[in-house]
Amino acid sequence: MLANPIVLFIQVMNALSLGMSLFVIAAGLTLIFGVLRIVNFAHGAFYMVGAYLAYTVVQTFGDTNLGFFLGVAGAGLGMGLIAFLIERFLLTRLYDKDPMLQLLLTFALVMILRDAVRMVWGSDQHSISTPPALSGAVNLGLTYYPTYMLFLLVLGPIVAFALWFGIERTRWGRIARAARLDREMLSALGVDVNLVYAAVFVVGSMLAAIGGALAAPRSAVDPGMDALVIIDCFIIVVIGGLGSLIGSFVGALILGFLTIFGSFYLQEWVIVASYAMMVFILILRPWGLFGQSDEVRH
Amino acid sequence: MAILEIVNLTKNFGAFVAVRGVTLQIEEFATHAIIGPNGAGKTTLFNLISGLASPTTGEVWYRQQRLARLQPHEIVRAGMARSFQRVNVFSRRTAFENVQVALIASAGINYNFLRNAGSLFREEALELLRLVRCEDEALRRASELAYGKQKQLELAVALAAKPKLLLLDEPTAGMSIAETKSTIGLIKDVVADRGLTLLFTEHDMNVVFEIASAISVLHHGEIIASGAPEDVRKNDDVRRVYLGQD
Amino acid sequence: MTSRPQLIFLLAVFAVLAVVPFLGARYPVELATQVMIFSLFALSLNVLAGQTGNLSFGHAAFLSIGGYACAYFLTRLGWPLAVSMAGAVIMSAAAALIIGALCVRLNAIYFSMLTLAFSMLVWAVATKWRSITGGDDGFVGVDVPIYLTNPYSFFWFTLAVCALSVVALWILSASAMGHALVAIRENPTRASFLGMNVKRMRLAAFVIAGAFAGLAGCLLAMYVRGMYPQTAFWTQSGQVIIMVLLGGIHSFIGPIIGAAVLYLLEVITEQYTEYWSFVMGLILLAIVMAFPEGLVGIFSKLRAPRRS
Amino acid sequence: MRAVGIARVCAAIAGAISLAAPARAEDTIKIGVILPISGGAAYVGQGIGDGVRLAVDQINAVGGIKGRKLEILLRDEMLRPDASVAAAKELITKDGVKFIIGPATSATSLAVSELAKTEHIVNISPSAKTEAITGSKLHEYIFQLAPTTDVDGVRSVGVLNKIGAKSVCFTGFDYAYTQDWFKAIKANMGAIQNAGEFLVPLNTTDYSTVIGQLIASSCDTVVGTMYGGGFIAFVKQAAPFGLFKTKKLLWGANTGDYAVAKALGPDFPEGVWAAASDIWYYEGSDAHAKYQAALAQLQGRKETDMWPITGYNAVNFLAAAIEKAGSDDPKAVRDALEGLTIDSPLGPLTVDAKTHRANSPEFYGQVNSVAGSPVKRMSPYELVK
Repeated sequence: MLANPIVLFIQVMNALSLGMSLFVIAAGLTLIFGVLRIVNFAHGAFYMVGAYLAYTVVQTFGDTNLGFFLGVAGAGLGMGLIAFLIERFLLTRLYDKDPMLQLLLTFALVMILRDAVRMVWGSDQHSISTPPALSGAVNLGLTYYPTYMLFLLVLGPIVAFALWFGIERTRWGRIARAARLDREMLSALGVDVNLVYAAVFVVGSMLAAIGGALAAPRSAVDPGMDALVIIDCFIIVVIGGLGSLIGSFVGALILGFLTIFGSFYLQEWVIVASYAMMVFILILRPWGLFGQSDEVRH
Repeated sequence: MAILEIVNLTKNFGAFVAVRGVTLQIEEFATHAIIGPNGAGKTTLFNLISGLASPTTGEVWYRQQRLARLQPHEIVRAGMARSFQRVNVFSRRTAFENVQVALIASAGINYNFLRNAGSLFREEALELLRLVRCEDEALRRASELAYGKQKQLELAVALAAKPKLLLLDEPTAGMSIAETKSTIGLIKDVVADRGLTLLFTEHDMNVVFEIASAISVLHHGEIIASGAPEDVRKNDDVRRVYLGQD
Repeated sequence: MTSRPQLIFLLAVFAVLAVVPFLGARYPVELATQVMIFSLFALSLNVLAGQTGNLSFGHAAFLSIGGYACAYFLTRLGWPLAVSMAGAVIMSAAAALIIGALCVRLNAIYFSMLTLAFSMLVWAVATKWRSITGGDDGFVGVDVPIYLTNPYSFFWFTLAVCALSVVALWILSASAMGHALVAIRENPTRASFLGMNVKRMRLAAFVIAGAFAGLAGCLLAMYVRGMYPQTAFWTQSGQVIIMVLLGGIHSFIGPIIGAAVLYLLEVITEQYTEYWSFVMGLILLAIVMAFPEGLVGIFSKLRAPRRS
Repeated sequence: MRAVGIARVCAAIAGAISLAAPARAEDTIKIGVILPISGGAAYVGQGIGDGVRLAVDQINAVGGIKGRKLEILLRDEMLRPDASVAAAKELITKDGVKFIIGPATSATSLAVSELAKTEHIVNISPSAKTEAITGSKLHEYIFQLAPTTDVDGVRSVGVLNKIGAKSVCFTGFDYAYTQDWFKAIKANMGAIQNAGEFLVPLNTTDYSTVIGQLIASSCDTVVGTMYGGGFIAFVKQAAPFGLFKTKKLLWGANTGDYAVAKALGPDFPEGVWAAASDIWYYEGSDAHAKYQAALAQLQGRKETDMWPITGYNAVNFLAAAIEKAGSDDPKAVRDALEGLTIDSPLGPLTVDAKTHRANSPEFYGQVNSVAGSPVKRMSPYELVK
């Protein structure tokens, strides 16, 4: 069936679109790990909170273009605020403690947020419609393709570029990169490292929430949506290389292609294939495709 | 007869060459010092010999055994033990436990899951602690000991491996004058008593000339002179690049 | 890891457990059985986390492998109990040997991630391999030997298995190997320069941990009379990590306390509120924030040599 | 919220202390109810729980059963079979529960049924459809109310014939319900062509591939099983590709229900053939109207969902059986249940004495926009018995 160029084209586009929507979420996880060295198991829960926040905003402003983009923005800002509070009042007290405590904290956040969304939004299924401007399909010459998926496909590289620019080309980015390497040295130089940490955690969490809001028009908003996305994110950041932005970008594309073409050839067995791939890549290149190999082995 | 033979050893870190074509023989029972300015590649050379890093090219022979690319534990089993420039002990354990576990490893019973370790090698461990003058601190955590004591403890840990060749990376670094003095005496005694070959790096020239029977000078990763202390002291190159800067 | 106060504590725990069946109510017997199984599971993880310093994010894989193997041997193959249990332990140990050989080469977070990947692979296979595992419906109906169908006899059986396991792990912990493993946890580089093959020691610990997790899985399968893919899901691995970290990795009894506290809290909160996950999260948060040294710190004091 | 949490913890600790204390005086009949309360299927648990509450309230309002009131003990199944079993054990051994309603899904229901068998506890599975519950795993104490996949299969083929399907392709979550239902349809569909089966893992989030395969398939009708959030995601992803314009759709898994229709709103594809065990707009009987009004009051909305009726019937079966048996002895109640008939909101229901299955009817119809209704609903629909 893939011999048909139109079918092949659509599946390639699907893979790119899926990869890019996953990238937005995974980028946040890798950013937080890269600088704070925290494995944030709550990242999936942040994604879920983002989707719910977007739902509320859209309910308030209606299923309009404006409503949707306010929803995405609201998800980012709302989760950013929550993340800021988590960082200021909880995480910051654990930085110089055993890293195990940070892990426990993120587990606690998963448990709390899972029920918190039910307390606030109930147990019902919710859904956000695709905004009018992005619904339907556009003619790409070869075939029609859903506008919203095209939107996600284009958005991924933009987010990637923005993050790259922020990290590589701005003062804040330089500080964040330095904070990753040597925290004490930076504070000795008079940089408020805590603020850098807070900023990175907030930005990373916002990406999860924005990813959740962007996923909402293609999925349901329900209390179980966090459990599998976190594993997808782990697959991406791990095969890309922990802490590597470009790695996550490539990792997301790999997972996108694997999911789409894996489902094509393997149907429901794709589930085994994606974990087998993660295992395989980690065995061959434990530090991931773009990670640094120096701290992997003893 | 050479106990350790280093042949054309090179280590690159990317474009940076940390050790360049080092060829060196360490005679049995010698006390051989490697000196050189900071960044000369002394610690890298040690890491290559002891298996912590693997060389880009070149070989290391210990008696007729090829060492390069062996794992550290295999090299230790062959009869070589080392200390680190920055103290490297089990800091949450007591001094006694540090030496005890080293003895367990040395005896090769670290897979024995039935033998209670409570008072295993008690006498030997205390003996070693006495040797390095840490017997009073036996039950204190390593992290609570003074820096000099920790270095001495690490010497005991290294000796517990019952080495023939001992590598000491800056054995007196960070010590007070008194501690340095006592450590020099200690090292001399231990080497003589146990019939060891000693390879060490040191930045303190007094220590070097006090202990060393042979000296090699490392500069920018290369050996620029090697021989008896008096010869090296007189060597013009060494004077120029190394002693001259002092 | 081991110390006299802990030994006394363990003896006291077993003494209390031995009294439970005589309370006259069945529920405490059921609850104690569940807590024992999860304590054994947590204890098995601590062979890895506490003794070699590697935090596995996928330990539930071995719980489920042991459980499925046990269920399959007992029910489909009709093997006797002892053979089935031994078989289940061997299966999970063998799986741990293969998975471990690939994982112990890695450090810290990379080790954790690879173990997580393997456990999700086990989960996916358990979901798909319908002929053996029953797929997502699970392996329903395990043929437990008739003499263990009574909850009281199963309690005594579990108690005996757990007691023997605790004794075995205690001996290991106090042994030359146990000390060597602790040395590896604290400073793998130094340990390798004592002449220890760190990777192989880690692998040994990984296999031991997998074997005891498999044993716990076997008990779980018999107790629940079934085995399900969810047992291998990452949340189950997360739960046992919480148990171990809560109790403290530096002591032998820590994981037992952590497992008992967490499991009982969960059971109790669940009876009083549908938002049990929220309450459990808050409790965990409170412990993490209020005792930054954690229960870890409190319990490790038991271990540290005391001078009066 | 925090205060509530702390108060609950205090209560919990107090409860723990009283754990080993002897049970309170027996003046109520306790019914253990195990349902999904957390996670993606929480809406199902909410619905069934509402039905259980409504029935219990009504029975208690008229004095209970022979003067004894019913008491609900609700536990979360967490969609985990082992957790369901642990919850059931707690209910049985701590609270002395002799009757369990639930759990909701096939896997959890099978697990708890296994326990009911050994503990001799009456277990009514209200909503799970898998054959195995009263098929290969049938025992004396398990009763299944929802029509099984075999029944669904026959009824679905009726719909396929009605809409003139010539060739069907199958899609859905890869789990027991899907496989059982498809098997039953294939066994009964006669001349209708099978154009292929395209499954996805349970709880998949991206359906692009399978959507492409369905569009490329030669079938004229798609039979599918994604439910809840999965159905919502599938529909929203398939719509822009025009799947609903080119193929007819017959969907299982209670897609005719309020829950997904409400969530999807205008995005719900027009013309899907679906089923539901109850609909709020059924006007065929006074009994249903009365039930629906009471439920609407309990749920606080006019559009009630389909899940409550399963729990409602389960409680009423149990109550009638206890009444008939004249005791709450599980064995007597079990005997009473066999062949028992009750008047449900949708007419008389009977539990078959041999198969332990009830002849529950279901609504089949085509989901469409209906003037005056804020959500899409089945129109036309029929009650299939």
